Amino acid sequence: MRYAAGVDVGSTQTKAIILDEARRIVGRSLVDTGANIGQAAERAFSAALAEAALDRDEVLYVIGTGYGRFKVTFGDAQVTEISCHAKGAVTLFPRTRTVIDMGGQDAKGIRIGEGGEVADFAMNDKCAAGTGRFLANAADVLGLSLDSIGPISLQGKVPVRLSTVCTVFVESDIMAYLGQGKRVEDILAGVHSAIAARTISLVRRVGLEQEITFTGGVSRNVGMVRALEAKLGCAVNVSEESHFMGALGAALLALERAQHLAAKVSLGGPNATHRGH
Amino acid sequence: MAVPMVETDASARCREIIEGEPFAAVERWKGTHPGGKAVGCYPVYSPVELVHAAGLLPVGLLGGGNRIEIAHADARFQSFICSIVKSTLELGLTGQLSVLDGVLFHSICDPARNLASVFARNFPQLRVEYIHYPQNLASPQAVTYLISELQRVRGALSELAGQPVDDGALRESIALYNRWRRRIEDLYRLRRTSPEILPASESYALLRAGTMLPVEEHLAILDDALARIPSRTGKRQDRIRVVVEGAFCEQPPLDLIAGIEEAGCYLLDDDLLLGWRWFTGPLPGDGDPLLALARSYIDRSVYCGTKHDVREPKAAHLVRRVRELQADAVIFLCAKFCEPALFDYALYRRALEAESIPHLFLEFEEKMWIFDRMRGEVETFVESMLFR
Amino acid sequence: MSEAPKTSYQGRIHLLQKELMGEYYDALTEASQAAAPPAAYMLISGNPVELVRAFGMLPVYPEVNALQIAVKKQALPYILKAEELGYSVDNCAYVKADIGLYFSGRTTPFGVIPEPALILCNYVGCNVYLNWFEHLREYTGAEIFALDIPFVRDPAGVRPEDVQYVVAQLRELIAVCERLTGRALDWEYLRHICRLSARTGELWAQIKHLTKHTPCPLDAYFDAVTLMGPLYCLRGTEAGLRFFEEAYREVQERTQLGLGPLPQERFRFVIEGPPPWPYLRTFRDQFSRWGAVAVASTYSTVGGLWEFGFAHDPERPLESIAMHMLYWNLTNRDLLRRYDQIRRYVQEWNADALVIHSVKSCRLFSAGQGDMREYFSKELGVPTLLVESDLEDPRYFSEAQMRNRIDAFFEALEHRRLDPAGGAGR
Amino acid sequence: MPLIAGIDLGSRSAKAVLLTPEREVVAAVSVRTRPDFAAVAREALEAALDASGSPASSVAYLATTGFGRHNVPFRDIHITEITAIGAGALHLLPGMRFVLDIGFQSTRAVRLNEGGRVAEFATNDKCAAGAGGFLERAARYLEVPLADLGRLSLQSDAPQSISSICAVLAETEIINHLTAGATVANIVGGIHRSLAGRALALLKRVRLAGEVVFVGGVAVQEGMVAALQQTLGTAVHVPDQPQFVCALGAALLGARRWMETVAAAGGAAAR
Repeated sequence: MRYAAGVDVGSTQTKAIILDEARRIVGRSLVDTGANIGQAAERAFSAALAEAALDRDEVLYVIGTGYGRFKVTFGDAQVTEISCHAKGAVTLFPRTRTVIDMGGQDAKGIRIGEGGEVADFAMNDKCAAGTGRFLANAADVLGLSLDSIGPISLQGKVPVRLSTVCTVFVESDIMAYLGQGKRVEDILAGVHSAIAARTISLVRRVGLEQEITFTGGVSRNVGMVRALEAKLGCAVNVSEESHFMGALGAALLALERAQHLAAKVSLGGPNATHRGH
Repeated sequence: MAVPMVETDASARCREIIEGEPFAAVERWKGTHPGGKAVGCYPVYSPVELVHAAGLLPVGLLGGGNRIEIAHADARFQSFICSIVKSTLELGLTGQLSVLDGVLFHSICDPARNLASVFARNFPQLRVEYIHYPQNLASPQAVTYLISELQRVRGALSELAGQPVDDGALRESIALYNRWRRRIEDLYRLRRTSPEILPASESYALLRAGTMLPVEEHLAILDDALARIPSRTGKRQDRIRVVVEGAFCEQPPLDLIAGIEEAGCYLLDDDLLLGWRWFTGPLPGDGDPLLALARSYIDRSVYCGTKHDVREPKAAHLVRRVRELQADAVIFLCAKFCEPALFDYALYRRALEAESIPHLFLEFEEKMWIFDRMRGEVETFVESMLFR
Repeated sequence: MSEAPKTSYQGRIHLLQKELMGEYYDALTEASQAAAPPAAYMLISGNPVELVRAFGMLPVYPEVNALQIAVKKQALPYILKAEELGYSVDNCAYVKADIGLYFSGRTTPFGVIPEPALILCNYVGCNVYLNWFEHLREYTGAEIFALDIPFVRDPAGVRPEDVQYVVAQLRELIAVCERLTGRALDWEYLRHICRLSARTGELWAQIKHLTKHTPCPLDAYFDAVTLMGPLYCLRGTEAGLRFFEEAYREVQERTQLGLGPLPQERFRFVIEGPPPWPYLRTFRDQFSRWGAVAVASTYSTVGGLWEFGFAHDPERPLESIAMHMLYWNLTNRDLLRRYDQIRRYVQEWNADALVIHSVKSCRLFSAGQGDMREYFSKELGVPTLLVESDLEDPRYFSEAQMRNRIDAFFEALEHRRLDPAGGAGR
Repeated sequence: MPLIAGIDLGSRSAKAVLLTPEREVVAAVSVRTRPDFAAVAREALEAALDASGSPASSVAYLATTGFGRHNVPFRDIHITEITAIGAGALHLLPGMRFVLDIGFQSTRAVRLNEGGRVAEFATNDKCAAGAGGFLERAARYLEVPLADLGRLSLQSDAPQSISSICAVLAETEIINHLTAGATVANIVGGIHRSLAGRALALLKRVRLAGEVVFVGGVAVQEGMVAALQQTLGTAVHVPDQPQFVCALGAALLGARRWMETVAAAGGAAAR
């Protein structure tokens, strides 16, 4: 029996997923990344191993992804989360043509080609407007938990208009609206709609072909899902696994690699090509 | 408003025009002028006399204000490009410029120049003309060159209009715009002498509407307003008297202008919509009209962040204006990411400090909705001036 | 992780370039002390350096000074100095570094910059040039000549009126230089200098065409910038010509030997936009790791488009200098002409992809690059990557963010190679 | 005894200060801000009254400042933060000319004239990576209590530079430093250094010359004070409870107005 794993080291959380040959999830874990990233990767992987009741050497191939991917020192290769999210999304929703990924630091749009490969992608530029951080800050100012703002935003009747999508200055906008006595749900509706608009115009750079799958931490925010759907005029796929998508994609790629290697096919890529130097 | 006053019909109408549907006034004009064509004038300066003489309607192409949501244009221009470039493109990408038949751009800054190309590529049905005004105004060759450039533009406009633009028609248009600019100057003079009865936000609305209306129609509105406003009364408040500088291209929201006034300022003068009141005196009505336009551009036009005249530094102009108007301070109202304005600020600031003229720097974006932060800064500035 | 390959190419030209640029800055330092020969501040985009040299004046390029400071990772203090003076974080950082330098005694680790005798603002495309030299004039009090170059705005190209206008201004400039230097223009010497420039440009053009070979003999971006120093600072001199004869010999030799800058050339890309000088090495390595080589770059044509047929004409010096500034450089051409130039590169230089390096400082380059991306990726189906940082300001370079995008881009290209089924977008 | 109240309604907390007509502080309290500024102001005021054991009726004059200053219907006057900060700082440290205020989301540099009036000011209109909110988020990433940041950075031997203009990208930088294995102390040290650098830039805009009074919530962090001393190359004075200086200034200016007008007019009407 062969196993492969993916470890996604994000800025706030680290996730690990272990798959068996039949691409079934046999182990999974989620830990806070914290200050020691190397350890976080280690902790997450061990936890997943424990859940799968496996020994390390039973896992033939491990791929690290996310910002801390190079800290997955026990891994066999590193792959960017763009490739991993695409892989994960296409596997869960085979008819996916566009992936919208919203994480803490980055927002991404990915176009999926016929072969299920990444045909094109666009990420937020230097300006971090429209990333998950924007929502976190909004929640902060209002003294609400990040999980609660999505549902609350759905109560909004007259969304306010923000004059900025700047993650930093949204705070003063919100304060000003509070000063004007606007209702919190209307402010949050405005926040979600502004970010949805910003994200869609980002994704439009690679096209908005359906089906559209929404991944990343923010996809757990029902307010954002609705705001995106409202502006797109179509439903988006969201999976329970959505915020494990990076780890899942990495694990799937790892499984393919393991099978390739077993079949003695070399895949290239900087890490693969130069392993063992 | 700081001073409760009945808004004149003229002012109310102008406010409608600028706060209503974009280009609704142009649609109306086209309705009454079958086959009539409209030409968008991107800031700062366009030779409106040429456009008018060709029988075309010159229209201010001044961005999307704060009612438009950017959904396409920020995929074409990055986050560090000013708002007016993106909102103007957004208007085009969302079909809201279909009312225009041509657009005039000129060499004001690098983003605007590239915007002209992006327009040409994305809107083939639009006639896009890019004008290069001379930047070596000290050279005796500048006039000759500018005449040839205006001649080229005249050719393009007559092609668009389907009729030649003869000197006679051009002289008439020049005379008409001479009258119009005189009325605008009257409006500013009234505001300077009696700011308590004519708020800057109202005079701005009156001027701004002119970028959407045929000049003949707008002249009537100005005449009406200038006849009524002086009869108003209002208490002159204890405010500081300021000159506003830096908003010659992207335009601040009306409420921001009002907000600055309400924070305790009388805005004696500004450079809003500067390109529409470009010449410092009337253009000669006789002789070669292109020569008149060219000479006036080179020797009798306002100083501006997009016009570089080595014969006299801009800062000296600004200081002189502050002195002439006996203003207490200068408020820099620069559009975010507007390189010409941001560069000028460094030189202006240096000159003002040498003259110990107080100044406040503010950055705005046309798309702003709430101004609490800026208003707080203006209030503090006013407090620091009133109780020094 | 395993160590990735880095460029192996350190040729004679790299050494010779260091030597020549060293000599150039020594000359500037001497001039700053002796207050002679008179220094003329000029801008890189198509410029009349031939004319300036004919008067024995020393060309000084604030852009080159600014980028040298950035390469040495010393730009930030100067930028902050300028921001203290009232410049915005959103102003071009080349200008800020240069003005910060001016107010810090004009002393750099590589030499002292002389005060200008003439501020020659050759307004070729970039509007910031006008502000920049306007400000330098204010600070230095030196004489300014605003050489106005009409932008290429007519689909048909340059207009006769434009050429007449520029030539007439050049004659005015000659009078100014004669007054400043106290010597009359030696037309024969000017023709001689134009001959040197013509030959230099020809060799540079030939090198640009050698990069069509596979493997590409030198990186047309990261190595080309090495050649650009002499191209600007020494064009019109014997030393400059000798350098390019040497360079051409070396590159041609490498072409015949089938040598490239990397052990293995796996991807060929065209790159648009100036480099991130403070992180040049880091940026290069992020491509080298993937065996990616730049085969053509728009940045290497800001100073002139010799590879598409321009050469100075000794018989018509003023007219050809005018045409160089008006038409035969990247910056005075409209964006759509740049699209065409890039399309030619992709096709004739046989590239796999386009990389757009969008720098905040230079809006001339970056404004509208999103539309460029749209055009190449959607209309032409050329895989296109747009990344952002800056050419001077280290505060805009995020290594992890940059690497993330570059890795993802090449992962996708690789995947498409392995899996032709997913050939979409090629 | 009549009391003069100053309330600073900030983006994170509301602070209330109660003064006697002799400018004596009888209470200084802080409560967390909630969307309803008027309610928060009332809450802060009542807490202050409890703390001083005085009845609500004793409040003779109320001056508000801070973000929500306009939203307190029962105020007598509203004053902008910068004017209030100047008055408060000068009262605590007479003769000072330069005040630096680092609050949760904004940083301000103020130059005062002899009379203690604001002569010139500058705010961080561009970069919130220069304000306290950034420190709070950084502390979260680094898994250290906000209160410990100050001490931590004192232990840094090789501060890591945080140079990004944008607060969000600056956070990414922190993560990268962690990825690169930098110690938490050195990262915090770097953050304080970069904040000090941004503060210096602001102070230069108001032509810094002389010693500086450092107020606002962030001023309680020793490490920040040390970094400032080093970067500014001048003495940096931190008054007790620096986070209350803005509210105090409002109360002081309120007291002045109360003396001049209300008192003159025969005392405050019953509230």
